[in-house]
Amino acid sequence: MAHKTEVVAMLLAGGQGSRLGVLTKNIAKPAVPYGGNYRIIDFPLSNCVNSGIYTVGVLTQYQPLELNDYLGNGQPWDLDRQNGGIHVLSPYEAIGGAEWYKGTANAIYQNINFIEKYDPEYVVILSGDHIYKMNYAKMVDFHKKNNADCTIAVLEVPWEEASRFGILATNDNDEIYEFAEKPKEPKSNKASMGVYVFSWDKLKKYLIQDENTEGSANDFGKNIIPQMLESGERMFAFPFKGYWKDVGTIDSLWEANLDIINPNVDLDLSDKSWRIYSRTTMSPPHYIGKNAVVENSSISEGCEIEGNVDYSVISSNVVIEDGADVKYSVIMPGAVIKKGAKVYYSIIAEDAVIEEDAKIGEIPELLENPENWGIPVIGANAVITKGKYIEPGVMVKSGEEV
Amino acid sequence: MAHKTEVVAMLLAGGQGSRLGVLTKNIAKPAVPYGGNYRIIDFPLSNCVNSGIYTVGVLTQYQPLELNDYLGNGQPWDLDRQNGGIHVLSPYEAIGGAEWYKGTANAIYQNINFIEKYDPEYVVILSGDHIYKMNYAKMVDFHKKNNADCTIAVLEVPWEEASRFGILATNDNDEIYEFAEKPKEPKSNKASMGVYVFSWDKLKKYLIQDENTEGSANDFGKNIIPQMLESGERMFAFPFKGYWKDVGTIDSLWEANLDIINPNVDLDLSDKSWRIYSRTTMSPPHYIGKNAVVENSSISEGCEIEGNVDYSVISSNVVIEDGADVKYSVIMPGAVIKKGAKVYYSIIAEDAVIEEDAKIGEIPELLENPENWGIPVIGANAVITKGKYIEPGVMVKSGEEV
Amino acid sequence: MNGKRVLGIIFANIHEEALDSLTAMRTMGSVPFCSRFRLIDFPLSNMVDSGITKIGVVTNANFQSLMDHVGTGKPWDLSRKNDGLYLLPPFSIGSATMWGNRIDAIYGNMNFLRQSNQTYVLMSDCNHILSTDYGKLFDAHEESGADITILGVKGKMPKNIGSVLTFDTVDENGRITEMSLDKKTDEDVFYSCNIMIMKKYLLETLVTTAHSKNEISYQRNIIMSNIKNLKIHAYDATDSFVGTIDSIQSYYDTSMSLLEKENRNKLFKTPISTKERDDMPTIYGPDSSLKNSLVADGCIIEGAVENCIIFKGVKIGKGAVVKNSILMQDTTVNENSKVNCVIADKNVNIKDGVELSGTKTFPVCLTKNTRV
Amino acid sequence: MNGKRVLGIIFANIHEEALDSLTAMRTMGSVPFCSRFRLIDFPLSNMVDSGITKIGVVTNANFQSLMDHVGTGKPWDLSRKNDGLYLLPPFSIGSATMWGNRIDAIYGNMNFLRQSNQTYVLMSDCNHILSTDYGKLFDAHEESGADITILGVKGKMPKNIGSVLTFDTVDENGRITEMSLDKKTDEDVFYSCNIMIMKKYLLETLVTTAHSKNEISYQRNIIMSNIKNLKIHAYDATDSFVGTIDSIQSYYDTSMSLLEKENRNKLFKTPISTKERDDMPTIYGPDSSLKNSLVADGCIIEGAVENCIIFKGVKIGKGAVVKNSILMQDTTVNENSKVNCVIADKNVNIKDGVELSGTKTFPVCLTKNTRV
Repeated sequence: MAHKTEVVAMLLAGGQGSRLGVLTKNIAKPAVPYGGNYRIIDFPLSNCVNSGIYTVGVLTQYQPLELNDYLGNGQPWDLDRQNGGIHVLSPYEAIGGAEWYKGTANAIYQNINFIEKYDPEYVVILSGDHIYKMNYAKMVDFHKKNNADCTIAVLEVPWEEASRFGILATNDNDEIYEFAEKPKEPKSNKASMGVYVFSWDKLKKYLIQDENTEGSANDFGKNIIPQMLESGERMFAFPFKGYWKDVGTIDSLWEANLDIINPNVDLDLSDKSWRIYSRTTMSPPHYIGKNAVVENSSISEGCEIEGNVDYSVISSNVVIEDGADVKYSVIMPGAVIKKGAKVYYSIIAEDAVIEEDAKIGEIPELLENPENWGIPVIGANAVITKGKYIEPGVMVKSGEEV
Repeated sequence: MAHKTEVVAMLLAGGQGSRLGVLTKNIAKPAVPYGGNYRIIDFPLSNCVNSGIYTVGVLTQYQPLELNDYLGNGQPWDLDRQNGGIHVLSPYEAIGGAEWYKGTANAIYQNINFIEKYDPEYVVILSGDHIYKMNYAKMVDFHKKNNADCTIAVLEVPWEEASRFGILATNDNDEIYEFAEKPKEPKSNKASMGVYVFSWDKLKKYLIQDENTEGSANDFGKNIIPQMLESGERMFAFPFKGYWKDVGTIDSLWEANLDIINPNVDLDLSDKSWRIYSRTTMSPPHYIGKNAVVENSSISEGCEIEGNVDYSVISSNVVIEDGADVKYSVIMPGAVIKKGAKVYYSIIAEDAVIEEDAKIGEIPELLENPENWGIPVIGANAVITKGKYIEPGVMVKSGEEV
Repeated sequence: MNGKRVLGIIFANIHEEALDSLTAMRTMGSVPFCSRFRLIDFPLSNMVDSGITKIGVVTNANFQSLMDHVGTGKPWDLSRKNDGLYLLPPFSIGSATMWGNRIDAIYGNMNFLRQSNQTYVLMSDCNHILSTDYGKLFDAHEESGADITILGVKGKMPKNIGSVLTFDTVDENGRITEMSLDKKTDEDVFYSCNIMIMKKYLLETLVTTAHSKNEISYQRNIIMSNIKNLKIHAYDATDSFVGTIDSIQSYYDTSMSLLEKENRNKLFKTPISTKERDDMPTIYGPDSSLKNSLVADGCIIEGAVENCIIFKGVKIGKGAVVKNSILMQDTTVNENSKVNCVIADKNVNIKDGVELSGTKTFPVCLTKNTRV
Repeated sequence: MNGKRVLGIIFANIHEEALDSLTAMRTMGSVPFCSRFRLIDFPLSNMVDSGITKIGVVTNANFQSLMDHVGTGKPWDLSRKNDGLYLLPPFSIGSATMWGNRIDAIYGNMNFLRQSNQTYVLMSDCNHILSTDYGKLFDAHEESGADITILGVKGKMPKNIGSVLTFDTVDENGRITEMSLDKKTDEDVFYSCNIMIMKKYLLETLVTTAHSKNEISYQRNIIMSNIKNLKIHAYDATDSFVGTIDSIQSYYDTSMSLLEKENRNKLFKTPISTKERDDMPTIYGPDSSLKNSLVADGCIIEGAVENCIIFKGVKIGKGAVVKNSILMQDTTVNENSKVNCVIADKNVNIKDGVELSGTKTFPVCLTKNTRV
């Protein structure tokens, strides 16, 4: 069952993602729909498989049902394996009581036994809230070549934004000599992407040490990385180029969605050599009706479009009726936009229903007070009644009828 | 993914099984090896699959790693499915905090959402500590025919033992009118086997009601069943005939193991129409050496037998060296019995090593004081050093060297 | 009746000759249909939905694309340790050669039948696209006590296929008392979709007998000649969507009929599973214009499309106008070309500015990989 | 070199004629071996262990038992969405007929080769039972810069097989500078196991050229004739267990050699996967006596057994004595019969009191389902 495996990936999917508000009321953040056909977790999972990493532990303790259900036996990602494959790891009770995951490092610590079964050389630590395509195998090669103990993927960010990130200062050969979390005066513009490769024996040592340190937050960024740096371990920064977006906020999630239809953005989802896998809904093709006007948009299978769609991402099985108008919006699977309804600069979550002539959001230029602008979010299964207006920035809870 | 499914099975695998002592130190009871090729959980799982029930939730919060690893993607039981299949359900954190499973009923209560995904008519509740072959489909048919709300499988036990069981009093048409847990004066000898069929809408109602009842133990036997009886629901006893054994104690586990080689016991594991599936170890055939004497025993693949084996169950990949003597014992996978060692009336757990000339247990007739008799248990990975004698009834902890 | 008691048999090759170039390098079962499916998806999904767990797919030559498509059977949850999906090509056992006819094919797979522990067998071809609840067919078969129950629909007699049975007289119990083969008529008839259920041992007996007598017509020698001896019942599935593919023309018409919402609702009432290929959503460019069309994932549409069935990965360039056409996987229509009433097979490339036009009663067919 | 970069090709039918009745109704690859395996398990497991993720199994006729055995590929973790196990029978595409020879077979599957995105191809037959770390072969191939690397072992020349290459001179770098085909000698030779690795494009080129010239001998026309043009290296696997099955006799001898612990330790150093059938453990009765034998699960042994290879589900009755024999799946030896030096295929039944005896150099063969 558990053959020796060179690389094991551990995906931290546990965060409640409270900044995503109503979208994560009932589902874990990595299970939030993205880009019409995907959920956020499809990206790190597909990256793993495309990188030849077939053993993935998904760490979660918050609302795992939908995530479990989505991941199922792993078949859509080719992770239904006899050896390795995908394993959802929730906290469990050991003799002497049980503990929830305290921090990111503690989550891995609690699953040391899982990792040890595969006797890996390297462990890749990933998080479940970024959209990017990355070959982890190249990063592992870089790690090996440098004979490193820890390698952190970094992205060059604009200097003026650097103080919002974890910033790594490196010397000429990419070796890290300083790590600063959100520094006021950043020494470099190399931001940590939260993607780590560790030599397992080293990581294990620091995890155990950290667990026994009174008062530690048991967090990779706050504890493990600084401690390893302090102890003089070989730590390198792996430079990444390409599209990378944190989707931890409503605004960034909305923006990242519209990026898939933005020809100026470097995110190619049609690349056959690096497919992004997802669980599909077995729907028929989408239908575009006789009076529909669809432009600059993405539409997924199972939709029935009779209205107008402009610069929007329409996920699978969405219905947009005659005369409805959708602009600059993200419509998640199964939502229904009825006749004459208007949806502008909004996120409509799964299976929400916008009744006839309701209006969600506004075009920014038409707002009287542009200060009040914001993306309205309609939670899953919510119903916006006929003619109702939901103002920009408002969140409607899942299942609510407004 | 989750198509409508008529019957969903929920397997209560959570018990720590403390009566099994060192055997369950590191593994959940259902994962304890049994009968050479199996683990306890193979029986309810194979029963499910052979009964046409392909959606099984396994509820566990205690040491799930080995169990998870054993179950894997469910392939050995033909439960690697796109729809349904096997799902290990550990407690999780919801908004407002997390809770461990309080009792058997609470464990199901916490997984109502899981069950509802399949929109079942009937839910079968099973436990993970019995060895038996049973067609649950026939029990569901019986339940349907009686238009029952709850059906409990019962076994007729000898009257003198009835007070050790949960006893059901029934009228002529098998309808239950009384349930008594370990009654001093049993009204019948029909003992509950801990196998229930519920109509899901009814069970759901009682689970919610019970959860809101202050002071309830949230247990099927103590709360749900009595409450349903009291409320006058239609409850029937489904008569079962055949081999059924609780393996919750060391003695009963030992006995149940030796039952597979006892020609007088009605437990046919070679029946091709009701196979018991298990995850195998991909071993070569077993080898019986030139000087070995093997009688009245079962031997699994991967073993190398050079010594004497009498009336014992030898699991896969066990080594029994020249001159070693094994009688009336259960040797679990991977154990090694070295030259000249003697193992009598014992359970030797996985990968334990009995060094040369050590002696475990004794033949009861040879004991000076038969009162002191008991099955000695050598825990997993324990090492019994050369020449050491382990007395009857002694337990050696996992990993210990004695 | 529980579907677990029924063995499914799908004939993947029957009537290929009717589809001409579409089946030149593939079986009937692997002909692409409705933007993202293949014909075999329909009988497979219907069978699995009704609880059937073991399905044999009988195929003759050219089964590579079929093998690629059904693969391990996972999309239909037929990748199983016990039962599941079995491809039954010729030459797989010593006695089996190419199948000459249906009796041959069944006889050649007699071992497969015998080794299956199901009581009943349900047989289907791939050229009737329908979505129906076989569970009801099983129940009807069991309740009526029929020996054989054949699913049929009422409508115009299919053309271009040999051996179509019509149920000319059906008594009040549903028993067929008169039938014809290849009736010449323009009136509505009650005709067989060649989907039938019977006990497995009955099929074994009938086929073994017919084979020993060197009989070659399943319809004539097994069904028609037993009309008196056996209770052969009709099951009316006219309320389901039924599309019979008996020619390029009917392939075209059946495809186009799915632009009607009512037809789609019937056909996709229960999900039809197929092999997925993980395309991104379809992207519509700034000047695209789509009307009354079905489109799968993975397309990039920058031109104008009307009344079309568009498969995965199709690209339509700026200024191109495509009407009344079926474009299969990965076909590209380059800028400013005009396409009307065309069926383009997989990976066709229509160059810049090319104009291609058939008519609705004579669609132009472009074979796989054509460069025009 | 990472195994993901290597495409595996297994020829399941090669040399079947050597095994007589054992391959009458099955491919060489599906011949049962060592109590619980089939010959194809060894190349499959070796390939998967070395990281190979895509394997094509080329087969001619009689592939039903092979198809049943390899099934969806799950036991080898080859049931995958991308890559995995591909059965390559004849008649699956328009141009493919029965394969006449190895060049034919490779040429007929050229599309499979072309559509695979691996850089290298590793080819193996099924008649060399060996357990070796192909990873080391890949590394040797990469480091030496060879065009082709062929795995060979040193030992007696195999008999009864056509087209055995010997490496007569190998230079200090491992390059073969002289080789012979079907050398007649009783001395130890360094002979090819027909397991070889090369770049995929090289195989495509060599086979396309040979096919266009109507050449039919892979060994002669592709390997030997290129000894000067290409750097063909030898990889010595003599330290692995190697059993060459070239006749019933060598099948018998190779099987029996696994009664030696040292040979088992070599062959099963890494786990060999096979299709499981979920038997119970083997039960030994009160008067059974077993000596120096290999036994799979699911047997019931009540008699005496010595120097035997016993497959799954074998039953040996009271008083029966079985020596020096190979009993395949579900064979029954009834009470008081005496069996010596016999190879019984699957499901043979030896009746009460029957005596059957061959010699170690002339084992008696009983075909599948024989009742004696």
